[in-house]
Amino acid sequence: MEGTMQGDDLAAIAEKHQGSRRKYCLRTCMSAGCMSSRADAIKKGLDAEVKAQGLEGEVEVRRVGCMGFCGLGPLVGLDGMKEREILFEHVTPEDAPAIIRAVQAKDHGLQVADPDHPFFSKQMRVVRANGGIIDPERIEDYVAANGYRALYHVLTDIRPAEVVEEITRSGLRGRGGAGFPTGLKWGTVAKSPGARKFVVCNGDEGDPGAYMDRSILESDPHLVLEGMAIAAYAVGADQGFLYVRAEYPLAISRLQTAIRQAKQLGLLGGGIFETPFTFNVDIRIGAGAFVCGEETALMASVEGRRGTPRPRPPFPAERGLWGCPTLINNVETFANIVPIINRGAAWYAGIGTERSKGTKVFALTGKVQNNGLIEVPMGITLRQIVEEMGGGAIGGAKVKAVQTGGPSGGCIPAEYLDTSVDYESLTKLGSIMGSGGMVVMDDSTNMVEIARFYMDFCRDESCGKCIPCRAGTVQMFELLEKILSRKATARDIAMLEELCDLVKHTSLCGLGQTAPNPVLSTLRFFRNEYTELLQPEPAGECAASGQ
Amino acid sequence: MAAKTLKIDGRQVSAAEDTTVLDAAAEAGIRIPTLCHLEGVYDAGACRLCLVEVAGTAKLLPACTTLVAEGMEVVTQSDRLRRYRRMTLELLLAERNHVCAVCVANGHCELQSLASEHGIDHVRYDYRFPRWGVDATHPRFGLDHNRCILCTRCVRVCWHIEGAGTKNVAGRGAKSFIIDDLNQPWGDSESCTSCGKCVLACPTGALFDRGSTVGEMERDRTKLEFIVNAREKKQWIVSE
Amino acid sequence: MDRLRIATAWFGGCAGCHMSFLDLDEFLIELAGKADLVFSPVIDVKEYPENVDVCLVEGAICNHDNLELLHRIRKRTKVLVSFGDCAVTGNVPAIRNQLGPRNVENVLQCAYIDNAQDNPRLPRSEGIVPELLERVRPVHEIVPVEVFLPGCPPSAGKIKELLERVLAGLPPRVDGDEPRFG
Amino acid sequence: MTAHASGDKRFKILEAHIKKFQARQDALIEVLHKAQELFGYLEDDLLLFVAHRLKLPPSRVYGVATFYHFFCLKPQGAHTCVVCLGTACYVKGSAKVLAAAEAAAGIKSGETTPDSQLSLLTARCIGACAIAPAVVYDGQVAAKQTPEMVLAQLEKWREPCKATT
Repeated sequence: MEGTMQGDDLAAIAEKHQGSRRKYCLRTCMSAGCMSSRADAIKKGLDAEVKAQGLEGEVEVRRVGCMGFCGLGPLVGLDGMKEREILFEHVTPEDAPAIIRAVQAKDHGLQVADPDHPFFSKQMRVVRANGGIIDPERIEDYVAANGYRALYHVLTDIRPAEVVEEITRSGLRGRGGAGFPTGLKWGTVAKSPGARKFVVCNGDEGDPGAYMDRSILESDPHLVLEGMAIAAYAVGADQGFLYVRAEYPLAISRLQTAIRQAKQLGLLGGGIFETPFTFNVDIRIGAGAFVCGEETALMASVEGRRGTPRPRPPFPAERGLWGCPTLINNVETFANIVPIINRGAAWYAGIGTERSKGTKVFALTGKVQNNGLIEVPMGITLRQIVEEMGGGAIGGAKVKAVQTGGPSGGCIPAEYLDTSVDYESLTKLGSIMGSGGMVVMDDSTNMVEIARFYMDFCRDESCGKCIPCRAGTVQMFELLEKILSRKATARDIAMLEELCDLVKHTSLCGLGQTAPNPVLSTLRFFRNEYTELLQPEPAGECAASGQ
Repeated sequence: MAAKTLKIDGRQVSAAEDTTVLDAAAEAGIRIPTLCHLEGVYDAGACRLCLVEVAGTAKLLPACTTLVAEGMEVVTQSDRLRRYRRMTLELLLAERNHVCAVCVANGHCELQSLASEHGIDHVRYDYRFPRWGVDATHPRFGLDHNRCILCTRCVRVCWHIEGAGTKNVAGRGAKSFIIDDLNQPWGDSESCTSCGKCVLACPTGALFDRGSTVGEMERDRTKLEFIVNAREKKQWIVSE
Repeated sequence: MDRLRIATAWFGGCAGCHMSFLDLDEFLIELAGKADLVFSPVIDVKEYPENVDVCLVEGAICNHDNLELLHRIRKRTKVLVSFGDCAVTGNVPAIRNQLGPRNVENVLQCAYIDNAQDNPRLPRSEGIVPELLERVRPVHEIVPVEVFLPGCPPSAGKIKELLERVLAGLPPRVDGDEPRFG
Repeated sequence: MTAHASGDKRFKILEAHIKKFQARQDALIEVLHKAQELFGYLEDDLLLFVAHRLKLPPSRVYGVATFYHFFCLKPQGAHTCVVCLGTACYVKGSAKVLAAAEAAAGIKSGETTPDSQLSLLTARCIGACAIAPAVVYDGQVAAKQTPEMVLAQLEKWREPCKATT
């Protein structure tokens, strides 16, 4: 049964929920990363220990989403202590008694993370504000954290055009990689005529080395749902689709829970907050195709077809799902909507750089000391991220390059670490912001091998529709193999560059158009690693080959 | 319907507003090379041979799916476009096993003719020599995957003209291939009506009438246009 | 002017390109007046000579003998012409490449065992029958090539056009028609 | 009417799932997910069943089933070992982990052992980058894997079946 909801009801839920809080709270990370290290057993152990000690009235053991510092996982946070929160790292189920001792302010002897570490202190948590704090499987937790207030405010106080205007003013740009201005996109969909309109959340986080969207969906699913609902109101849509990769089963199950709970409370469905606004969301599960991150391919997949892209224009904003105007935004983009509505466009536009506003979540991984998810204001330098927050390369090695943007991005060499992290600066270096993967490579990394790794990926993930991408990536991969096996000559490098040019400029969709980037960027910054592997040209009396 | 005036290769052209650049150019006698385009079925924009330069647009646009616009300036021939087209054709020639000398379509093959037109006298890329089979189970037609360029013309005519939906693309990337029904022998297909439109649509020797030998596979493409005009416009136009 | 030194070589191919060469008819007489044919399957010369001006190479490179001779030709020839589809694309001889890795093993198995009508046996005569290469290759994948003359076979007219240009001391190439495979 | 001539109850469950989507053709991928969950893999008969129920041409169903890597048309082994080859895992040595698994199992990734005990697979990125290299054993993600650890797991799977034979 679906309930009806008013603004006061939200407050009541929040109040009631606050009332049920205990003095101490043990937040147990139950995101995919920590779950792999038996986080569920840890929670069970804590529950049992609390019970055994008769502390149910004082201690709440809460399942929470990702706390970010995944490299130190499993993590358990302890709130309610006199001083500040304690964050236990590398927790095992056997640590439960020791953790309870810590609650009792006794000696616990466990490893504790330093909350003043730059990994935490340099973060600015806007999108991930609730991550690691609330229970993602309880809507009351989200409501108590001011959830669904923005939707209420929008539905009852603001006209759709004003919502679009607010998002435009905030300067938010698409977090999926390309950085298209979100407000402009919303405006186009809002203005496109159509009997029906759709909102699609792109959760097909396919870049290898990236898991920001997974983390957001697992840690704060309602934030994304609320953002989608606000978008739907702004553009005039009544149906949303959340496209999530099958590789993220936990995210899928939490979203299912979230949708069910939101429907029960009347926060999704018909007549939300007793307004005429109706919005339903269906989950569509991807099935393992990187190309489905491209919006036209994603639409084909939502429609149950082979996920092949089609030429744009027409853009989805004009003709999308089933020919109707369709708004497609990435998970993180939708997750930014609620904070913008709650705190205002001006506040948001005050964060970041001139043209890149707000924060960005990155998955800092690879050969870096501190692995994990970070949310930082745009304009921070790569050096601050990699060296200060990340603690530099593992084991005293030197950082050689930072890869951003996955298979569509490039490798930025260490000498450019002072580059500001914003859309334009990264593009200038032949990389892209991308969805937020940031893989650190140390001096033991062979950059030609990295180029081959990405080309192998693109070759495998090419949908096969257009010739340059389908056949070009195969030939580029073969050339890279030839170079790595020391059989190539300078002419092969020339052929490789020529193919990069072709595939970049003639492929049908973004996958092909960006597939050469890892090769181009490694050729640009690490060319010597290629040339070292070359053979002399084969001798011929008449060396000039006819072309 | 409003007419749009545009320039194609420096020539003033006017065309109805929902005309594609490809059609507008053809109307003006300017030929843009194509492979996946086929009169009568919707365009896929997949072969990328008809890419043209449009002033004010950084990206190259496929002429087959780009609509004319007022004041548009289109360039269909440039050194860059010619180079790209040549490379694209070379990639196709290297992708599967195109042995023109022993092909039923020798002399009537669009890939062969385009390669010739673009001055391709050798292929610089590594020939892939993949192993693909031949389906000769249908009593009247054959499908040689070695000669297939995945233009999907056969799939589109099967779905959109005949309506049978027998053919489709399976797999993905370089491993994509044309199937009948559940990837079963064509001869066992329950949905195939044996209408032969796919054979008429094929630009190469991949689909052929059984019994044809080298160079014998000529196709009368006007038949497809005839059927489409008859079905959609109720006009029975017999070409002279 | 010195007489031109012309050669032709025959690798993995059907000799059809050489037939087309012989189709030059009376131009052959004109050619004989201005050039020497210093190496060719149609004359009895065992060793590829030095200082060859033009060599028409027919056929794909299929075995170690082909490979060795091709390298010698390249060293001793100014203008190497990849002559006909087999030389240019691999054509029919290269169809065996589809048999994949362990190609030689597979192709011999296929030809001499699986499809043998009687007495299935692998041929073995070391030092007499040259070893097959793992992969049949077009000429330009192995050595640089100056002129490509595709066709199966290239027409006598095209061969004539090329040789006329060479005889006239012009840069070797074929203008005339567009090149065509098949 | 029974869902399927075989009388296999799983078809009935699948049919109920199809009804949940009102047999909408755009639900094809969801239906295939369910079918694979129920049957383990998608054999021709099953694909045909789906095609008929959604009133789609079989070529469409087959085209979709083979486009997405998640769907498998061949039976999988009793155990599955998925080595993540995402970038973070790759730079931390997942290729070595995979090589060790391949050598130990005597199969290549994407294959199943002849005794149908083990399927070895790779993933493009499972989003467990901070605990790279990650391997998924029968659906459970394992962190920071080494060749030794993957070998130990494969050995563990092998033991009970040794015991029964």
